[in-house]
Amino acid sequence: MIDKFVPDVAAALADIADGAVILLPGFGNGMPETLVKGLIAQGARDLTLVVNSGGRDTGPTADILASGQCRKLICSFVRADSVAGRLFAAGKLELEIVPQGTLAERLRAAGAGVQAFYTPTGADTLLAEGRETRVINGRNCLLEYPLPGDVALVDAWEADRWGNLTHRESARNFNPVMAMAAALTVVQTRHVVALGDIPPANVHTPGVFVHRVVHVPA
Amino acid sequence: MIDKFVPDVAAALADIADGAVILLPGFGNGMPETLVKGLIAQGARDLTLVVNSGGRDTGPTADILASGQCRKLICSFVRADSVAGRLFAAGKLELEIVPQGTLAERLRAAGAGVQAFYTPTGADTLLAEGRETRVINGRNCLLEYPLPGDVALVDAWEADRWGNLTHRESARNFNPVMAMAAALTVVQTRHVVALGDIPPANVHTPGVFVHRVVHVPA
Amino acid sequence: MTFRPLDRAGIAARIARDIPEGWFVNLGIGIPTGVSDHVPNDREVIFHSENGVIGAGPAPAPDKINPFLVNAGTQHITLRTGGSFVHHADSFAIARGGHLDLCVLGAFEVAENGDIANWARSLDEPVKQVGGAMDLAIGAKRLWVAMEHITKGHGGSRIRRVCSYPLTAKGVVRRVYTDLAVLEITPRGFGVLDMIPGMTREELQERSEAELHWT
Amino acid sequence: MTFRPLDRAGIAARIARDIPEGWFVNLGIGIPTGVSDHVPNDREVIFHSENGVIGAGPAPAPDKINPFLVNAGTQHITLRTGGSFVHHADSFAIARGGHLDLCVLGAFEVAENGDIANWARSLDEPVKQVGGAMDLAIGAKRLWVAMEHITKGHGGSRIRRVCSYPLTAKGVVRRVYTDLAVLEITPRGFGVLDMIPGMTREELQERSEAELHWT
Repeated sequence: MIDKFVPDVAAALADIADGAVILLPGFGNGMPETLVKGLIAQGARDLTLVVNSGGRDTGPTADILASGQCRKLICSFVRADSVAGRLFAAGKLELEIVPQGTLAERLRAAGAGVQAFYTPTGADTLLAEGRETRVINGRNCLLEYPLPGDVALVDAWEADRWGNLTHRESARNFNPVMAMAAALTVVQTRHVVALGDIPPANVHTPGVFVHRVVHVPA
Repeated sequence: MIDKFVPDVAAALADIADGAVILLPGFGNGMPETLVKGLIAQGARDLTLVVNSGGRDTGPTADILASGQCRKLICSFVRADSVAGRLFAAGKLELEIVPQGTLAERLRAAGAGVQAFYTPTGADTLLAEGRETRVINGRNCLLEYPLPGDVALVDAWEADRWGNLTHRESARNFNPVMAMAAALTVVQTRHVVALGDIPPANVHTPGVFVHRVVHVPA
Repeated sequence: MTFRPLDRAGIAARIARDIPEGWFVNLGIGIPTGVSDHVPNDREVIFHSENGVIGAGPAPAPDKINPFLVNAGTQHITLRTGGSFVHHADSFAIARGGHLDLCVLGAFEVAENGDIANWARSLDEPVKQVGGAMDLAIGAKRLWVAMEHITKGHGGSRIRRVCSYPLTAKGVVRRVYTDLAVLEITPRGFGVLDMIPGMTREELQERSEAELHWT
Repeated sequence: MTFRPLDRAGIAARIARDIPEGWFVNLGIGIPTGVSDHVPNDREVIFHSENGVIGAGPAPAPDKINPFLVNAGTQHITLRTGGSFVHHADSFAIARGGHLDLCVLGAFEVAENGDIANWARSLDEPVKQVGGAMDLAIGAKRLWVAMEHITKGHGGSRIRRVCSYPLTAKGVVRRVYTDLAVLEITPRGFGVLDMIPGMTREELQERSEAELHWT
């Protein structure tokens, strides 16, 4: 019987290696806070963190950055006055800024087997300096590569033992695309449901993209 | 008040022009049969038809091809012994064969603003002859371009006045991606529901991709 | 001066006047966020938020906050009846794929060729705040900009021959709504569609680094 | 001959033996379609069908047919509890993105370097039947092929040094299940994992155009 549930967060994250690329969803909500705490406790170092925003001074993103475990941050937005901004200014954090839509599309590309794609986003900006561009149908486009993760930490509202997930409202955000972009997708779910309880047409993230699930009640 | 419902199929299809690229979903089911009949009655000519399979001797795809309205067929599969196969053999139909996954991805690219992408699918085959390839991370890849439609004819199970849709089981198939890939998306729906009746988290094709809806009861 | 510049809410209200029923609209952070407050309830305009919300509604009453529902500014919002949710890649497919009738962004500067600069104030700014602006700028069917006509600090004009700040995108702006006027980008440069009451052509030109055109 | 070649169901059953619980598997049309019939019900294997079905189940009873639910061969199927539906682009994201543990395809020929030919019998075949084979061949974590060892017509071997038919994909096959043997692609070429009872190494080699290796 397939059962992707693991007993606790420590078991779910035990084998995350130093140097791993970590995909972290969340946009005002939908961030797997308990898994982030678990990753801090687990202690893997030299991580690359992929997350939409570098966060502020508190919260999961700030905490994992402040822990010193991250070598590099890939995101669309960093405040100068934040843990991320100060670490970068001090030369303690590499930074790669990616437009938010390109970030989402690069993650999807990683999950979908697209090996590279051309987008007009950013093509006429500083972000294109030194990079490959091409004019397609009169539009200047930037060549972008997939952004696969070693591990995605995912937040869900419901999960069944096959790893089928639902997400609440806008807490869906990056969760489904990061789930599909990682070699190992670990989920924290608020609710455990029986197989078949989620209607087949309304699964938001199919279990094919999910490897481990931990039940984290509210 | 937004209301995308139009009174009948003729009104929905009246302005389809000669030379249009028509996106036609369906894979054993989920094909908008009434809209296809309407397009035959409407009589636009010199069409390019994009559909997964060239069909057999009967059915909507065979009918629209047999009508002589189509100049070109873009699909993943054509039987020699079919209307499509015989028209092609007789030099009366241009044919572009696209692997099924590349077809779906080119449609999504058109809908998502991706201007081109690299895929390993087909790169080492006859389909790559004379085309641009590139080795990415050791894999030979083929450069593929978006496949936008002038018109998508879409099948739905439920629709509301904003054009939010649901699709039944595997009848979903190409419907959502073709809806997003066309400049004009016309839907036939089995059921009309009130705005809000489809749960917001379970809309299969959001109304942002839909322009006209016709109610076609079973 | 016999004219009174619009305040930020006034700019938002002026923009709202020009949005017809049925449009799908994305509102950037800053002045644009306020536009939805000025669209009357009986005019159905569907607001897209890039974190996957189609049909964003106004802020909830304090006792009705849903922690799972925020907009791109991470403010609590509601969902209009008929709204729906998608994931981030699908949401940006809407934005980048040309499905938004309109996007309204704030900006530091707009140039007469439609260039927009709204993400970084200098080339050597150490930390970057791109977010979704570059995606929205290139993807929407129409890009309108909402900003003050002149900067608060040194009083320079934001209406430029050429942008002096790093670009967000080239040649994409259609209209600019400022506290003084409504401008459109034409093949000749900035055309003036509207001015606030009491403002003269000369007064507006004085406050614009680029040349303005009247038809 | 003291051996009895497997029939098509026998090949399918032999493949089913090697599929462990928990794998996501796509079955091509032809012999592979039959594989699912031979996976015992208590072993959970999740079958993907490229038209958007995750968790395809067996054919329904004639009075239980759901016209909205077919597999990639457009045959009526059922959905297993826990199954779900996605659209075509998401479905091929699963296939092309490396999320299938296994794909089993039929083929005309397999070469010792893992090349597969399964879509066109000749370069000048006037009409093309590609379907999803090229996508599945490049995308799955493992590609196994199910086919008869020799062709029915002229009796030539389908186990080739080099494919003579147009390729579907290069260097992607991991294993070949025929009516005579189970072969794997190794750096040295075809390795023999298993033969049917009564078959000798010499007899299998005679029926294979490529050189076989035993470890």
